[in-house]
Amino acid sequence: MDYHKPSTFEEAVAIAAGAAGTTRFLAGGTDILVQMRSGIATPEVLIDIKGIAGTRDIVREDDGGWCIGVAVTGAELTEHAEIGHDWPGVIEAVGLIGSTQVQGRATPVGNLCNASPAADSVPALVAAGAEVTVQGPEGTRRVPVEDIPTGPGRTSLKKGEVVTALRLPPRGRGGGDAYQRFIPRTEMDIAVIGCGVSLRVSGLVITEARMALGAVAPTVEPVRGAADALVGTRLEKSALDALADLAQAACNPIDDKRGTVKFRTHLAGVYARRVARIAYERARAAQ
Amino acid sequence: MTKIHVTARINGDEVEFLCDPRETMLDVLRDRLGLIGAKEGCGTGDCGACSITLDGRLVCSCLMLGVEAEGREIGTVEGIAEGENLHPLQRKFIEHAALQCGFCTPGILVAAKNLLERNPDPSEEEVRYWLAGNLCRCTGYDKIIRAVLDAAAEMREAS
Amino acid sequence: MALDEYRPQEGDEAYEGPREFRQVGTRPDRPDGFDKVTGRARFGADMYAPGMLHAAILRSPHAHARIVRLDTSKAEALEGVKAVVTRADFSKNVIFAPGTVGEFWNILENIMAGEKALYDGHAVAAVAATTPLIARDALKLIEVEYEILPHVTDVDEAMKPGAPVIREGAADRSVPEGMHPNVVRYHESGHGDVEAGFAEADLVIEDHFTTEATHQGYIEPHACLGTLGADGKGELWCCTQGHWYVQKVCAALLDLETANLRVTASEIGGGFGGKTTVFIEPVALALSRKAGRPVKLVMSRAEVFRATGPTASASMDIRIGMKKDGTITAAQGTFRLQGGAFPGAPMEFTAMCAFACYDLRHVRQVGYDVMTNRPKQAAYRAPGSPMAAFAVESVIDELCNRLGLDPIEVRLKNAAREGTKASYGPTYPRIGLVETLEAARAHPHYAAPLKPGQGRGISCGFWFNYGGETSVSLALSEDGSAQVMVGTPDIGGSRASMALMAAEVLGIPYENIRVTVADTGSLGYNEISHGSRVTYASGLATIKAARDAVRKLRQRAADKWGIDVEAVDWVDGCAVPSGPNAGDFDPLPLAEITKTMGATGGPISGHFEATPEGAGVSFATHIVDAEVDRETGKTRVVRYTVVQDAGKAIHPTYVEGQFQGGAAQGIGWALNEEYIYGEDGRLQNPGFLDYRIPVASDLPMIDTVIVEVPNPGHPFGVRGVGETSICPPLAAIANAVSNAAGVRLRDLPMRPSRILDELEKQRDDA
Amino acid sequence: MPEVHLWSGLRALAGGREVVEVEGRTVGEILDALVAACPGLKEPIEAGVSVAVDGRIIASARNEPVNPDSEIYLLQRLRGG
Repeated sequence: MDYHKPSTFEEAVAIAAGAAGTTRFLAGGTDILVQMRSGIATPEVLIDIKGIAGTRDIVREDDGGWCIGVAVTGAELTEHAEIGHDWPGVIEAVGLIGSTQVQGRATPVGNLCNASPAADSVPALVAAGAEVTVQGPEGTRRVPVEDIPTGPGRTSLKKGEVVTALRLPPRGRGGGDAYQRFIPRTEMDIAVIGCGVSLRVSGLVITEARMALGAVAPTVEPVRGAADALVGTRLEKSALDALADLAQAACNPIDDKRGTVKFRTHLAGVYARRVARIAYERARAAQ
Repeated sequence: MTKIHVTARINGDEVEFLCDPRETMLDVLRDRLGLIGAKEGCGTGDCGACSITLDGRLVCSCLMLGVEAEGREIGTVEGIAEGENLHPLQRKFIEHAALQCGFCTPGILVAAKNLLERNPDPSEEEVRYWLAGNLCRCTGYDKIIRAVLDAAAEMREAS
Repeated sequence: MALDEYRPQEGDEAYEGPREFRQVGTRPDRPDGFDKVTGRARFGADMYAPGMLHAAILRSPHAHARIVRLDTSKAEALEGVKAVVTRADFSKNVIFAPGTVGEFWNILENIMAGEKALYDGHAVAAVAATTPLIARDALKLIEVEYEILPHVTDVDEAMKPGAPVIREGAADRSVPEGMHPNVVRYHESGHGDVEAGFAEADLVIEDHFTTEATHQGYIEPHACLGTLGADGKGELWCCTQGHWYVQKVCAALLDLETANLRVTASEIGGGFGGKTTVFIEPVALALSRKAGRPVKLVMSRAEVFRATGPTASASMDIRIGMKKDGTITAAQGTFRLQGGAFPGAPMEFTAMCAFACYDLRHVRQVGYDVMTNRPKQAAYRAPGSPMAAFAVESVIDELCNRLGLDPIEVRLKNAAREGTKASYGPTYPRIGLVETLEAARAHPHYAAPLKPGQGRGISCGFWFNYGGETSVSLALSEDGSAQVMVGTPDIGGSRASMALMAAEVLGIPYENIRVTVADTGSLGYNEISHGSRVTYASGLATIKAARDAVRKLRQRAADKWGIDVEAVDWVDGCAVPSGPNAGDFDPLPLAEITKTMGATGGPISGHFEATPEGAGVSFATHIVDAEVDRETGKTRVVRYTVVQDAGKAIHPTYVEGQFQGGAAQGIGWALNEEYIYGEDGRLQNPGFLDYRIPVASDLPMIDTVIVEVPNPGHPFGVRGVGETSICPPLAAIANAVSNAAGVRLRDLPMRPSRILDELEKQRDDA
Repeated sequence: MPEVHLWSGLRALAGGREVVEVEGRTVGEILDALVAACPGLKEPIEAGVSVAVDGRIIASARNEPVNPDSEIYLLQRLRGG
């Protein structure tokens, strides 16, 4: 395995574009090192991007949105007061990734690029409408987070492409988001299902709504009809019922050691209700 | 395979080592530097027995490559006591019998010390969640939690 | 000095009656605490030797396959590889025999496959190389051609006609005619006429229960460092619960003279029974012999799960009859346990423990030991008993609920006492079940109000406890301090208990005693640290060895004073005249005697070698409150109390620790821990991520009550405490869930989806 | 004469008997007499059995006294965790 530690993204892209064999970018390493230790995969080329300027920064942008460096860890994000005020759901999702120790290393961008359907941060990021900037041999582009994973362990990133930053949109008035997952223990488990909801309200009425579910399909995907079910409602029982039905209908899970199709589908409905209620309360409080 | 030269500061001392880029920090600590306090319980970040601090941040040394230590400050269980004086956490772990086999103990001490540096007055629930990544199979955690809370109280009184 | 001075005292383990202890029962710091909080303690993987090689093991990815071809030549040719071993490098003299009689053959076959790979993870070959990375790379160069065979991993499936046969001829003569060849041992016991008993009952409940295999889950993977010369002499450092056993097994598997292999037990990072057997040590030694260099072999966590012993899984049928007043009229149980691809599932203990808590006129239990394509089971804390308690105590709870009876009162009504004929045959001497039930009933927990959604469960549990072959040596130093050498590895603080008992007898401060776990070359034979035997048996031997030394100390005083040794007493660490007639002498402290021991007759030591026989059986009663989320099926344990009979708690803090640890393991077994096999027979969850042992945030504080009903078979009344604590939790939690949610879980673990399914059935029925 | 109760696995080796009456004043004499009466029991007894005499489990002490009315059970040797 060749280890590289470039100091610019241009250099990183050049190394990756020219590399022969399996290439991985190293940020927190909490997935790659597990794969190496378990004998699942040892990359031939490993590119450590933590030496690149700005990758450790959390910056509020001019429009009020956030630019999060690709090497920013979960712990750094959860300790950042302002971003947690804007996007509590995203931050609580990031904070659920692994143990305290894992939080000290793991990054949300790594969580995204590992492309696990059960990644905790991703449903919250999708609900929030987050994007990443991607740099490659062909230039730079902005991509919605939901377009990065294409299947378990697979991404839409092309050879030589690297994510250079994570961007959260400006929160604005009356916005609230939330994320919860179901796990058998209280910590240290992979989500059996995860649910992220982001809402905006005007008074008591929902004006915008996005929801995404994790661990119920090959990739984390937005539940497209969430807005139709919620916008214009005050999250009455009928709205919650409609949302739960939508969530269950969006499920295309598998039976595996962590849960059955039936169990996951059931939980999707339970968590759609629970998480929407929290997001609604937060949105109302943020007016 | 080419080895890489790394310079780091460990428990306050500057150390240099050569390592294969595939080697984890845990491998380096144990096999190259003779610091056997950090243990490998799983190698995959699930048990916390290899806990160290990296620039003051709690991490699993099994989830970090040795080469990533370049220029960084690392703390291990060997650096917790000051000379012959045990840290209050170490004393309270002995006093409360917060260890049975003692294998998870170094990792738990490193993690608990890091907690108390950030939060000198944690609740029981905060201690339990902070330490959720440190598996102990012997104690049922009861005496560990009590020892951490007691050490925190003593440290608050002393400061 | 008469020769018999050096003969250890035989027998006489009787309880010596209540007494005032000076040291026993106090809570001093453990002697090895400093090393363990500073990172200095050396565990299995913490030893390094000059010129040391690193080993790795190639394991079968198939559940059941014939090894058609095994070619190691490419691995051997890799730069840095120094030796490769396969089954051919082990003894040809270890003989196959049916049942558990051929246990050495079973161990050999388990640690290195012969003609067939019998489970996912079965070792096939091993490599020693100059670095761990090269060793791992070399494994990929070993070519194995497998002929995949049909497999079976479920106990009930494995007993059915047509199930794949793991090994013909493995059954011993206990198995009735007509059983599937995978049924390799059979047990039946009991007394009375159960059908007559059921006829007397007002309510009979019969139910089927299952428990999945669980792993001991010690955090330290198996590790060893071995060196073995072509001269047949070797040294071995390893984490084990019993290094004499390791010595014996390695010698047999490698055709060595036992005494030529010296084994040192490292500090041990948990065992719970899983380190009572041998997995890697002979492999490291075989590699060392071939390479001519020391070899270190450390298992990965995945290897621990795939290829060391989990406990057996069980399929059980229980039938119990009860009168309206709560009297149990008859009880019957059938216990089918699978223990992997070898005989040895502890079904006889399951059967014998099942009804051991109760005084029954009519009881019958049957056990089957069944082989499957899974790793060879190993002992796990009260092996066999927790699953039986789960099934039996669940049925008793259900009977109590349906008859409207208090679960503690019913258990008290039927509780076994001194003089009760145990369900497994013998008559009980003094035992403490009633006392644990009474203490549980009196505990504030039992009367505390519950919140909505919560339920309370109680359960009793039983374990035999054990004595076993034990040697202890105690040597006094000139300054009056004492070294105690024991042969039972210290798994959970036993050095402290030994030091307390020695200090009590010698009458010197606890701090003046150093307890060492001796290697096999430094002490006589010691059986494994198992069966909750250490504080009982090594403790008894320590007391006896200390008394042996005290007798010699008294003799020196007698010599000095010119009186008969019988006229010298030992009081508070001093020789004193036994009465006015003995003479008027000032007390002679121990250190005064040892200061001149070289000139007054030579070194003073005490020894004891025997097999203590009086390990008293032990009972516990647990109370647990659980809360069930009816939307997700998730259970949270909100309050837990352990009440257990310790006989006499030598170091109460470590007794509490055993109670709490057993309860926590039981909670894991009840709720989330399980071996999950895929259709392909491969283990799906060989890691702590998906093999879910309880984490700190899962558990409440675990309250403890130490009951002390002295064991008639120990001078101080000690009973083992390590194992019984894992027996009640499974049923206690199932009973709490039943009372919280109104659903009865008969299959473990009670994972959320199972509870949800039961809740759904409950709704459909309503 | 003391009655010795055999665990079920031994019964096939003792002509199907669950209880065997043998003469003996100690555990050792009882075991020897058992093997004399049922030679099939030699192997398991040598491999190690636990003997419960009046409720006390005796793992190995051959000199433990036995009374004519003692209750004797042969049990499999324990393996704990």
